[in-house]
Amino acid sequence: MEKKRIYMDYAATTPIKKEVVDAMMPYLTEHFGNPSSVHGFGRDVKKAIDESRMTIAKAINAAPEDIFFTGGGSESDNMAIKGIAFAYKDKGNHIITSKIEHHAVLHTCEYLEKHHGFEVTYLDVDKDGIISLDELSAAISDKTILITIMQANNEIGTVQPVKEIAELAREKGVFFHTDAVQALGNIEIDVKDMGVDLMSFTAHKIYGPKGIGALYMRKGIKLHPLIHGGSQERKKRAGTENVAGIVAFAKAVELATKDIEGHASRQMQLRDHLIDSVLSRIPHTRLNGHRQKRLPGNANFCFEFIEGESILLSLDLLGVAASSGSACTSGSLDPSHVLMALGLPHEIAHGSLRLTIGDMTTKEDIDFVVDNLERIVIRLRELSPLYDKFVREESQHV
Amino acid sequence: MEKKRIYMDYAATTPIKKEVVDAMMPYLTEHFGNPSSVHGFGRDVKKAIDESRMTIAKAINAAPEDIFFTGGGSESDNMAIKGIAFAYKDKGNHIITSKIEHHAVLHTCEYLEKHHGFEVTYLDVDKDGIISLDELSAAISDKTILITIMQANNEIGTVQPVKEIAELAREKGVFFHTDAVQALGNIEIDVKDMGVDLMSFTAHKIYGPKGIGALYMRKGIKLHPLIHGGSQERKKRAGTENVAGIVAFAKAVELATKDIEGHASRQMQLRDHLIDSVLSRIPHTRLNGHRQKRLPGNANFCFEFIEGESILLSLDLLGVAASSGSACTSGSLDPSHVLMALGLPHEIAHGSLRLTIGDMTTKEDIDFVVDNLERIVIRLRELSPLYDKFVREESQHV
Amino acid sequence: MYNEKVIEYFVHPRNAGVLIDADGIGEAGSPACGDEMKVYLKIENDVIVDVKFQTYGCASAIASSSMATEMIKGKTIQEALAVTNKDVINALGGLPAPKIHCSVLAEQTIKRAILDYAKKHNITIEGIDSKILEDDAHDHGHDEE
Amino acid sequence: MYNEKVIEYFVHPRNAGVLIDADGIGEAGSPACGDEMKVYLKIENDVIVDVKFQTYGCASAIASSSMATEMIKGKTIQEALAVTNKDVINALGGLPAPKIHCSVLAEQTIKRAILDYAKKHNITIEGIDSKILEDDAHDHGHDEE
Ligand SMILES: Cc1ncc(COP(=O)(O)O)c(C=O)c1O
Ligand SMILES: Cc1ncc(COP(=O)(O)O)c(C=O)c1O
Repeated sequence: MEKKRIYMDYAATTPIKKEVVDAMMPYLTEHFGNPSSVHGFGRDVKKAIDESRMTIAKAINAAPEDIFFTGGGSESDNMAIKGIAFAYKDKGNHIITSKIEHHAVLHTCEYLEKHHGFEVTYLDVDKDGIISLDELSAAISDKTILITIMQANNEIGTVQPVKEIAELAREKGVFFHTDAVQALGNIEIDVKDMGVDLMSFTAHKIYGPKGIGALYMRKGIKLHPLIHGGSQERKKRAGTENVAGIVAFAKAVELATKDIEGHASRQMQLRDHLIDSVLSRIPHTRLNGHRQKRLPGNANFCFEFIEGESILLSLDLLGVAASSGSACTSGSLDPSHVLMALGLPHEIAHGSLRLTIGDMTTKEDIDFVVDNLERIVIRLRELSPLYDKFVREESQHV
Repeated sequence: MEKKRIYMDYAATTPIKKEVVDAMMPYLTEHFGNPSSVHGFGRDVKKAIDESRMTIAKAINAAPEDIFFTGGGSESDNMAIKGIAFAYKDKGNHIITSKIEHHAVLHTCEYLEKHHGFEVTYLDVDKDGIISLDELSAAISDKTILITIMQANNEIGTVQPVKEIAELAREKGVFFHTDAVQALGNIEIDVKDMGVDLMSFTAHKIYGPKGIGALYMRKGIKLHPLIHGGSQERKKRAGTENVAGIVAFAKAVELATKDIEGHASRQMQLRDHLIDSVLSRIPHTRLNGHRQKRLPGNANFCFEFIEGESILLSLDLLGVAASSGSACTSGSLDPSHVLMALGLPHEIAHGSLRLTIGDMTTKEDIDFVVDNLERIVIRLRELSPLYDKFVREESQHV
Repeated sequence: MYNEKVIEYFVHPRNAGVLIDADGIGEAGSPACGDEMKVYLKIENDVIVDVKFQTYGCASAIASSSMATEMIKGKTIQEALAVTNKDVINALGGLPAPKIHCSVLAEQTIKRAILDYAKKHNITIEGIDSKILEDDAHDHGHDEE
Repeated sequence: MYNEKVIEYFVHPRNAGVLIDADGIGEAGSPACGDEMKVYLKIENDVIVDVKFQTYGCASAIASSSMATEMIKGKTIQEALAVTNKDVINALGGLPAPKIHCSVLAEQTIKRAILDYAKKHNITIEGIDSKILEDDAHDHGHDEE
């Protein structure tokens, strides 16, 4: 059996680009100073941080002083949500989010609900995973201080109408945070045009290293820091800066945003080829998420009668990396909350497979994966009592 | 003028050792998977994290599952203090700390006091910067849930009697957290023997990279996570792991703890040479912190009649990196809270200079620094109206 | 994640399929939970002369049912009843902790198939722990926050 | 952090020292605040013929006082009074934001020295903003949390 190494899990994390590693290396070697130090060793690296901040700010049309570096997307989400909640709780204790948020948002909201007296509305999504602006509007009350709805979903790739949400939030005087971890590099981001107040990012989804992210926060917002201490990041996020990570992040942002349109159209072409091939060749398969309003590199399927992890492992044995929203991968029993929010029955949701495409993906990779996926699905269905039952019932109807 | 590059600011941060960079490189290149992924790309790096956790656990005599990776020392401090405070607030709302803690501890306590209904006792220290066990004991009440006192101070290097504090805390049924950021690698750490409940570490003070740290937390403690989200770090700290950072941290810990005694005695010899030279050659100079109970690489002086930043800059112009607790370096007006807690008058505290020694420091470096320091102090005193006044008053007494 | 033996039994499962003329059939699990097993027994003179299984589920569910059926093939009913989920795990060289329930499911399915045979043939069989037959291998407990 | 001009004036300060026979002496700042300046003026026919300074403080305090004294040397009292902290900053090619107060201190010290001269010689001088003389260059405001 031919053993390849085909990575189709770019939504989980990405390889680091060579330019990015090259950019960070000096800050892991000779330029090691603490940016808070006044001496030359420190000024050196302080300058690198300032420049990185400017690069990232420019890429999303923000002011440099509105960019706060964090330890990743989860920290950014926590910083935004807890920070706003604690700072503005005198104004109100109500937060609105959606049922398909990343756990960094969802569990943070649940925590505030359970332990700090907040009330949270979890908006439903339609069958494609998109929230309803009317429901959002109806959910806003006098007590609402924050709306947090992701720009693009990590599992099913669905893109939300953030600009419209921002408008609604502004009208009602409510802060709007959006988790743009999956959107960065895939969708043009202009914080001014979009009108968002806070936005989370992470480097490792755009060919940068893990453990470095950022929060965009519009001027005039005074959140409570998540990490108190030294006066780094304008006193909003203490801790000696991850200088090498910051420089790498900036380089990754620069590369990822210099031709978003070209990148997206190339990805979409591959993705559509993948989706079309799978849907046409493998029966009893559905695509999860919106057919058009989705990330350019995201494909997410449910294969009826079989379970996702067994597909995953079969692909893994061929050297193909994918992901599944099946519970079996996480040790819990309920399948992904995102798939459940789409209204899928458990047994369908358990048969999900996410294939995400990135800069290194080729058409040959996709064809290899689809060929094998077809075989794998056939084999697992042959083993499945559910498929057997289905076939026997079908044949009775004929 | 001979321009060197002499780094004497190891307490601020350290260069990364080559072995450490080498260890992390594979995780910035080919081994890029997400440790939460079930496929081969993910299992690869999961294993590296497991091994790193074991290395660090072993170095401090902890169980691997008691080590939680964080984004650095400040995050560890915040995670410990806020996490315990929020989780155990039904038990009591009182926290005890000291006046010479790092801002990551101090500002966190102040925040809990100001915004979350906690009461905080800030223990005084004696003229050498050591807390009184009697005062600590007297401060503990029914409402006390946490004591947080650092193992070793970053400015003056003073080492606290943590084992005795831990004993007291255990007797009274109070959690004890200690910030061991400066202690790691300099003092033998055995969490079991010391009896601490929580302990903070960071990599960049022991020749590892910035932006990665750890919290040791004894089994049975259920703190509220600082960062909610995915189920990384046994659900206590969400976010895709900084894999390269973790591997680097483990390598740094391994190197830093393999011969602590040898390391410490070599540092102490250099440090004592530095302290003795400065005190004997430069009049009107005092040593801050305890002469014996201090970190092996720490020297902290006050030079009367002159201000610290001007000394710092003078050294910097020669290529020597040092640090000062003078307000002028931070843009605020009060000198370091640590020096003030020692009972030093403002004008003395403003004249402080910290020189910290590390693995790359040589006796030649120290001699070069002391020679120049002597000249610099003479020059700045010649400019100083305070010194002029002092000399004139002195001469009147003669 | 899985050892080579589990993978081998997942990739090349023994006894996969259906017995049309089965003497006893057992089912356990549910599609909603993500795994369901079905075991078919052919029994002659108290001996399991043939056995087949169908499994919907993850790799360890497939491997567990395959291994379990292999372990009871050619055995007497009493011998088959003595095979526990621990035996299955051991035979597989171990399973990851969150996958233990797959082996429980395999044991359960087999016992239910034997019980089905017993019922159909009006036989009373000692030693079937009725609790194992009733309980679901899953407990839907939730993680701590 | 500092530009080359500031460093030059810190390393090679002009007019450092004391004038024993000064006609006017001004002092501002305090050791507790981390900077104190003293300026000595020699004045002949309303012209500052000589000036010296002593400064306890950071590099920008030393550079500011040096630059300020240089700017008023050879000037008339009225010309000297017209020199503001902004002029000093400009002459130094800029100061970091947290160091602006050093230039204010320099202006203040010079004005106090001129006032001292005026008092000692019973002269009334127009144009000394008494506020500048009273206020402390520092405001002890605290950072936001
Ligand atoms: C004693 C002490 N605690 C905490 C910290 C904070 O660590 P980090 O900079 O990794 O957040 C430092 C150093 O910066 C320190 O010296
Ligand atoms: C939508 C979304 N938000 C947040 C995160 C968390 O980012 P990080 O892993 O950098 O903490 C991720 C990915 O892990 C994500 O996909």
